[in-house]
Amino acid sequence: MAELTYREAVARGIAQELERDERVVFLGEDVAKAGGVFKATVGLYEQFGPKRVRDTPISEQAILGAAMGAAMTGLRPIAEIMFSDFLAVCFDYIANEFPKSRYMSNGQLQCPLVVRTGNGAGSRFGAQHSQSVENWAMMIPGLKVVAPSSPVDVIGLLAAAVRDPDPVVFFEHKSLYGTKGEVPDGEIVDRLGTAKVVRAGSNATILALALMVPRALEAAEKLKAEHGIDAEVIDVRSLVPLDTQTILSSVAKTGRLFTVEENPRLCGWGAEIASIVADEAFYDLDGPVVRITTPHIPLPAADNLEDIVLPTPERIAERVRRAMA
Amino acid sequence: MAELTYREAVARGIAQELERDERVVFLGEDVAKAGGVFKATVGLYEQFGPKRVRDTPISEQAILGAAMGAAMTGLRPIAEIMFSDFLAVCFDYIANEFPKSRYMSNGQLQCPLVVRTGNGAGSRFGAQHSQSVENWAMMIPGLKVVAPSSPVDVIGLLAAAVRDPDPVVFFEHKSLYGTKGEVPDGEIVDRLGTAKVVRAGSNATILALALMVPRALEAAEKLKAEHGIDAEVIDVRSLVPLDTQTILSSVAKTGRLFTVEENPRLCGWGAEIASIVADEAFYDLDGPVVRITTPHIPLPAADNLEDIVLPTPERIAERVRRAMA
Amino acid sequence: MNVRQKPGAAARVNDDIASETRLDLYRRQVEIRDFEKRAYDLFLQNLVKGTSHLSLGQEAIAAGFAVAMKEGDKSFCTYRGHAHTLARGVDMEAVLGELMQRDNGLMRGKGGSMHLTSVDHGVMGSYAIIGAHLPIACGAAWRAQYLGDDDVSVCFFGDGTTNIGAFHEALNFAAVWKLPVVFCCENNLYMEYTPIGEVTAVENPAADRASAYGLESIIVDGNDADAVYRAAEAAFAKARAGEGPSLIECKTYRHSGHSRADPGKYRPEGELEKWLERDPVKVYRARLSEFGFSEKEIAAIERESKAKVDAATEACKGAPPPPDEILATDVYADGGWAWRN
Amino acid sequence: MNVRQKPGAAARVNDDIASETRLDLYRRQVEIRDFEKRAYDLFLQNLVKGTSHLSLGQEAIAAGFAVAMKEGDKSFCTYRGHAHTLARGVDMEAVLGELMQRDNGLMRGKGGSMHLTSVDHGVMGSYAIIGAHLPIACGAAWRAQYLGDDDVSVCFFGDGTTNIGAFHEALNFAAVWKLPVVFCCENNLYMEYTPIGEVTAVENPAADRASAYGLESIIVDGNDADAVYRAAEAAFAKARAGEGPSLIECKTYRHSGHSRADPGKYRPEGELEKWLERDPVKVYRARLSEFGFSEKEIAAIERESKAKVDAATEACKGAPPPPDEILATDVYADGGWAWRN
Ligand SMILES: Cc1ncc(C[n+]2csc(CCOP(=O)(O)OP(=O)(O)O)c2C)c(N)n1
Ligand SMILES: Cc1ncc(C[n+]2csc(CCOP(=O)(O)OP(=O)(O)O)c2C)c(N)n1
Ligand SMILES: [Mg+2]
Ligand SMILES: [Mg+2]
Repeated sequence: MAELTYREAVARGIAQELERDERVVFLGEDVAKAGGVFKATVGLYEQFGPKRVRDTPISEQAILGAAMGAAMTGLRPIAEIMFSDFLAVCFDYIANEFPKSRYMSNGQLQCPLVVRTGNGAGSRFGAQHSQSVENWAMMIPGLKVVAPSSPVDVIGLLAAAVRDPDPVVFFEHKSLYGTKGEVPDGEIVDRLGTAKVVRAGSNATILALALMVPRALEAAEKLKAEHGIDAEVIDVRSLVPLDTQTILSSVAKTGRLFTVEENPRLCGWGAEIASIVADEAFYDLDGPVVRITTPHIPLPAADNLEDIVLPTPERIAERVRRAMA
Repeated sequence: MAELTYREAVARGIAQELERDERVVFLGEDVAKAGGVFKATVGLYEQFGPKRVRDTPISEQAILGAAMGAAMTGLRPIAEIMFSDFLAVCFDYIANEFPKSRYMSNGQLQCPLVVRTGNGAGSRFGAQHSQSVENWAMMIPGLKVVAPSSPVDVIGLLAAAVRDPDPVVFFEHKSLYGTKGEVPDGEIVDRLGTAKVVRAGSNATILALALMVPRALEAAEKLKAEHGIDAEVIDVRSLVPLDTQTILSSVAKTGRLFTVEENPRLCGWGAEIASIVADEAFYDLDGPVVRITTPHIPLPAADNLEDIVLPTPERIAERVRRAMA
Repeated sequence: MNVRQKPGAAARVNDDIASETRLDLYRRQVEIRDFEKRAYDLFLQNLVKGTSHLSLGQEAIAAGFAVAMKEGDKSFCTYRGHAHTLARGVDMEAVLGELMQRDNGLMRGKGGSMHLTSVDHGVMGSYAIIGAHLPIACGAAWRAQYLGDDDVSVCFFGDGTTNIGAFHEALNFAAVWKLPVVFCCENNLYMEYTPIGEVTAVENPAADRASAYGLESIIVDGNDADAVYRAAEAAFAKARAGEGPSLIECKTYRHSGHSRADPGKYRPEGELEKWLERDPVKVYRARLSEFGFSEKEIAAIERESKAKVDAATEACKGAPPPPDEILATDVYADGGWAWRN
Repeated sequence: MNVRQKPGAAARVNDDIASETRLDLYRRQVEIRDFEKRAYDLFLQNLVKGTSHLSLGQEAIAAGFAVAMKEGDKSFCTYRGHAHTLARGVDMEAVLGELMQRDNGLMRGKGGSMHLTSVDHGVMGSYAIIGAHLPIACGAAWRAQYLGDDDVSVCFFGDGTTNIGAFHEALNFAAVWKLPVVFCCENNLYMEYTPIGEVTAVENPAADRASAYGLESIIVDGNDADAVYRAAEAAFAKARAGEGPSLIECKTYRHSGHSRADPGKYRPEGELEKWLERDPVKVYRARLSEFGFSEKEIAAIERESKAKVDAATEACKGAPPPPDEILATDVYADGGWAWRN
């Protein structure tokens, strides 16, 4: 057991996989000699050398295209796209190439790769470096989509993603890089498609992802302490495959659903899950499904403004309380 | 009054705006001399000349970037992205540049432009030329998003889009280009943000967009004739701004909501609207909100397979009937 | 160093090509030609569905490259990929079946004519979004370099493709990483319906940009299979020697429209006729005669080709459409499409 | 024709620059220098928030271009845009306020340091996604061409940016359309922490690619404001004459880290020191002396600059944060953010 930061967990997760399998290679901008702009890949270049850990030009299309070509011919690449906002400059690979090649070739082609990317707000970087864009990936058939909230999940889910035979987009939250957590020694491998009940409760179900998980937990404690509302908090972890069973069973138990999303409101993962629940668990619901999201606006840079737009524990608690009143 | 095809309506709509305002310019690949690959812009080059109707290289980023630069300095560009699937190669402009520049500059910059693009399936073109991707635009704060289903709406909504001071993504449906409709003479200008009740009904509300509108109407006729279910059909037309009033009033009346989407299932506009209704009209609903969509898979090329994946009038009617049983 | 072979000069510098190679080059060109003509006929009969992009007039490039390739080399094609797929030896019936969207199709109708793929033959897919496959070809070449394999990735694309961003990123990336990849630009003078010169800042869209990636400028007569073959051979040798990528611009012309029923009206009068005089199949037939191959040998190839196309046509006409149940298979590696539990 | 000015040679060819212009060039460099040093201090005090990308060492480029520009010309900058914004005459307090995310900021804190914009001064935005603004600058130039206006768009970017697709698309597009746009590549030898040579196929990332767009190869000593000014003037004259775009590569070096608290440890020993000897502010101060400007004149400029920076600092320290209610304004042109009725 050791206490690691989320940042250190990224490096450890990649190292674990590089060590395990010669076919695993890692590429991205400033990821090798410099150890990454978020310092999340420090030491990998030194440990595994320039053949397996490679710096690239500022060419996101080349990065993802090269990862795909290598993946379809036998390697297991991990590609870094520094900020998830930059998925927009290489979106053809995300939307049209990775996820369709297996299907279009009737199963001949494979695309076992992982795109790691720094997602989310909180650093006062403004509208082009702070977005939460999990839905950009979730809406594309053929991808898998993961977003861990703790160091141990980073390692376990990254390992699962690297070993998965399908393309996985792996969202790391920039504002979690500095957070810490206990991590067992030895190899850690988790399973994609599994949500985690991080707080059991009976009155309401709160779904959250990444940075919103600790906030939802804090909200749940407040709700309990101040209003006697006992909320179950579920860390969704994996948007595709989606663990609808865990979600639907929780709603069957609590009768109320709240989703807490950092991404802007329209067409987020919350909308998808709310729709599933509103259809399949209609008769379990004791009240409306409520989505708590960042408003549908670009993100402001200023710290005081940025702090207001993202769902806070206070806002989450208040919204749940009001709905349950 | 004249009968026009949807294709001819596109050309007439662009011509109307080019004629009205010198600041309107039109650019894209093969749009000028060749009249567009869908022949939707035939005659514009001849009528307005090479200064206003311009062919470009295969450089979608340059097309959208140039449109943006021209728009922010005073022109009113219409840019064509041939197939909406190709929005992925210029997605940075859609996701990060157009919609954020006004906000980030605190209102100093403007981006009054229209991106027209051929959307949707039905031509047996396979997974990279058949997608419905309205949600790629709808999920981005700062854009407006329109998808007409008839020739008269093409002209009126295109005019509204060109005159709108914000960036608009305008989805034309490839399988509608050949369809016909009555179009009044003279200038036609419609309003963004307005849905249209295309069939009044009292038992259920069916929302549809673009190619799904005629199919939903056909389903409604079947439902009435075969099962006595009187469905109201709403052509959503504009995803942003979204006419939630029309939708919520209809649901208040009918108590049931069905959305019919061509896009793949996850995080589509149906999910967004279903979530809004499941929250705000919870107590109006007499049963689950049901989404009828293309399954969450890449699109097959073969005609018989493509015909199965898109919602058909039969599938829509059957799904509604089953839910209402 | 520039390697430039003026049209017509090639026969002289290619005197030492082996006879089997010559017959092979001719056979592949003829088969592609016959196939493409048949595909066009079937399109007019509404039996080839969706879209279809023929390589009529560009056969020498597909043949020249394919003959120079060895097993294990990888081809990355575009929507205009029938020729390259056939040239690598993929079964004609399977290719035609895909165009006709039948169950016997190469991908059982799931991909369609723009996405022909036969991993067994090294045809690692055909890509329909302009430029996308150039970086992908880099990736396959990276794998070879990484594992110390000596296979080469070859990426075919058109003149119009040189103006998209992915072209630039791929060329720079390949050069910096010294990847064993060969980029082949088939300059058929048009980007769809627009003359390439109207939308490109340089005269030779690929060759004039080679220096931007530290590469030599190579222009080849794309209607001369020998010239193409030689250029490909040289580029492959360079790649296998660990000396990095090449960019080859083949000058050619498509005899038919861009796709489907495009009548090609945008062409100046006489242009097609001029190029038809340099029809690669005709040129190569004359070459064979010149090099002493008998009319009988040549005619046998042509006869066999026609028979193959006829047989494929019959087989495909009789083939059923794909069954409904393959609709949702192979979205994910587990064979299915489940995105939830 | 190549226009190459070796470091040091510039003084000789620029003998005829007017005295006011010289003082102007110096003043802008000094102001940028003082501003950037202050920004760094404030960053260390946690008063400049988020990120910040300084142009210490690159001031001659901003000054040289800005002095050559006329009112109405448009600047398109990157995240490393403080210098270019100030050089166009934008109020120092407003720029610093934006870095400090105060209500007096140029965009009231909504944009942040990477997106400085002042339409009134022709600063049409600063863009933080590499490459995006090159096509956008083409669009502004297209408007000028279309309306027959004679303003020029200038687009600044770094060496690393030459490897992204949008660079290629923009350059070709500008050349084909003959747009009045000037592309200025500030080659400071690094793409963030990676030496540009390790990721680029040519030695001069911009200049060696000019020919791929039919443009001349132009390399300028970016630490010599006179040389930059002259090169900019020539490019602007060309653009205004309707002769199309230019691509200018300025060789320079940033004295500080890439952003925020980057200590720049990846630099080989002695590299910074070598470049500090050719510090553009120092070089230009010596130039002024050489050309007979008095120590008093020079010192006055420096004194005024320091006073300006101090005043701006005080004003910003006292300024409030932006009020909550501007959070959701100006998403749409109606001033609000409503996406539904
Ligand atoms: C990104 C993208 N933009 C546009 C298209 C539409 N398109 C298909 S083929 C083509 C022309 C390509 O020209 P070229 O590269 O010369 O190849 P050719 O068709 O002549 O073989 C275009 C514009 C596309 N498929 N992808
Ligand atoms: C598309 C994209 N990729 C990566 C980045 C991250 N990034 C920011 S600055 C930078 C380096 C840019 O180098 P250069 O163009 O030389 O400009 P400089 O910072 O040296 O002025 C990178 C990679 C980005 N902002 N956008
Ligand atoms: Mg071509
Ligand atoms: Mg740099």
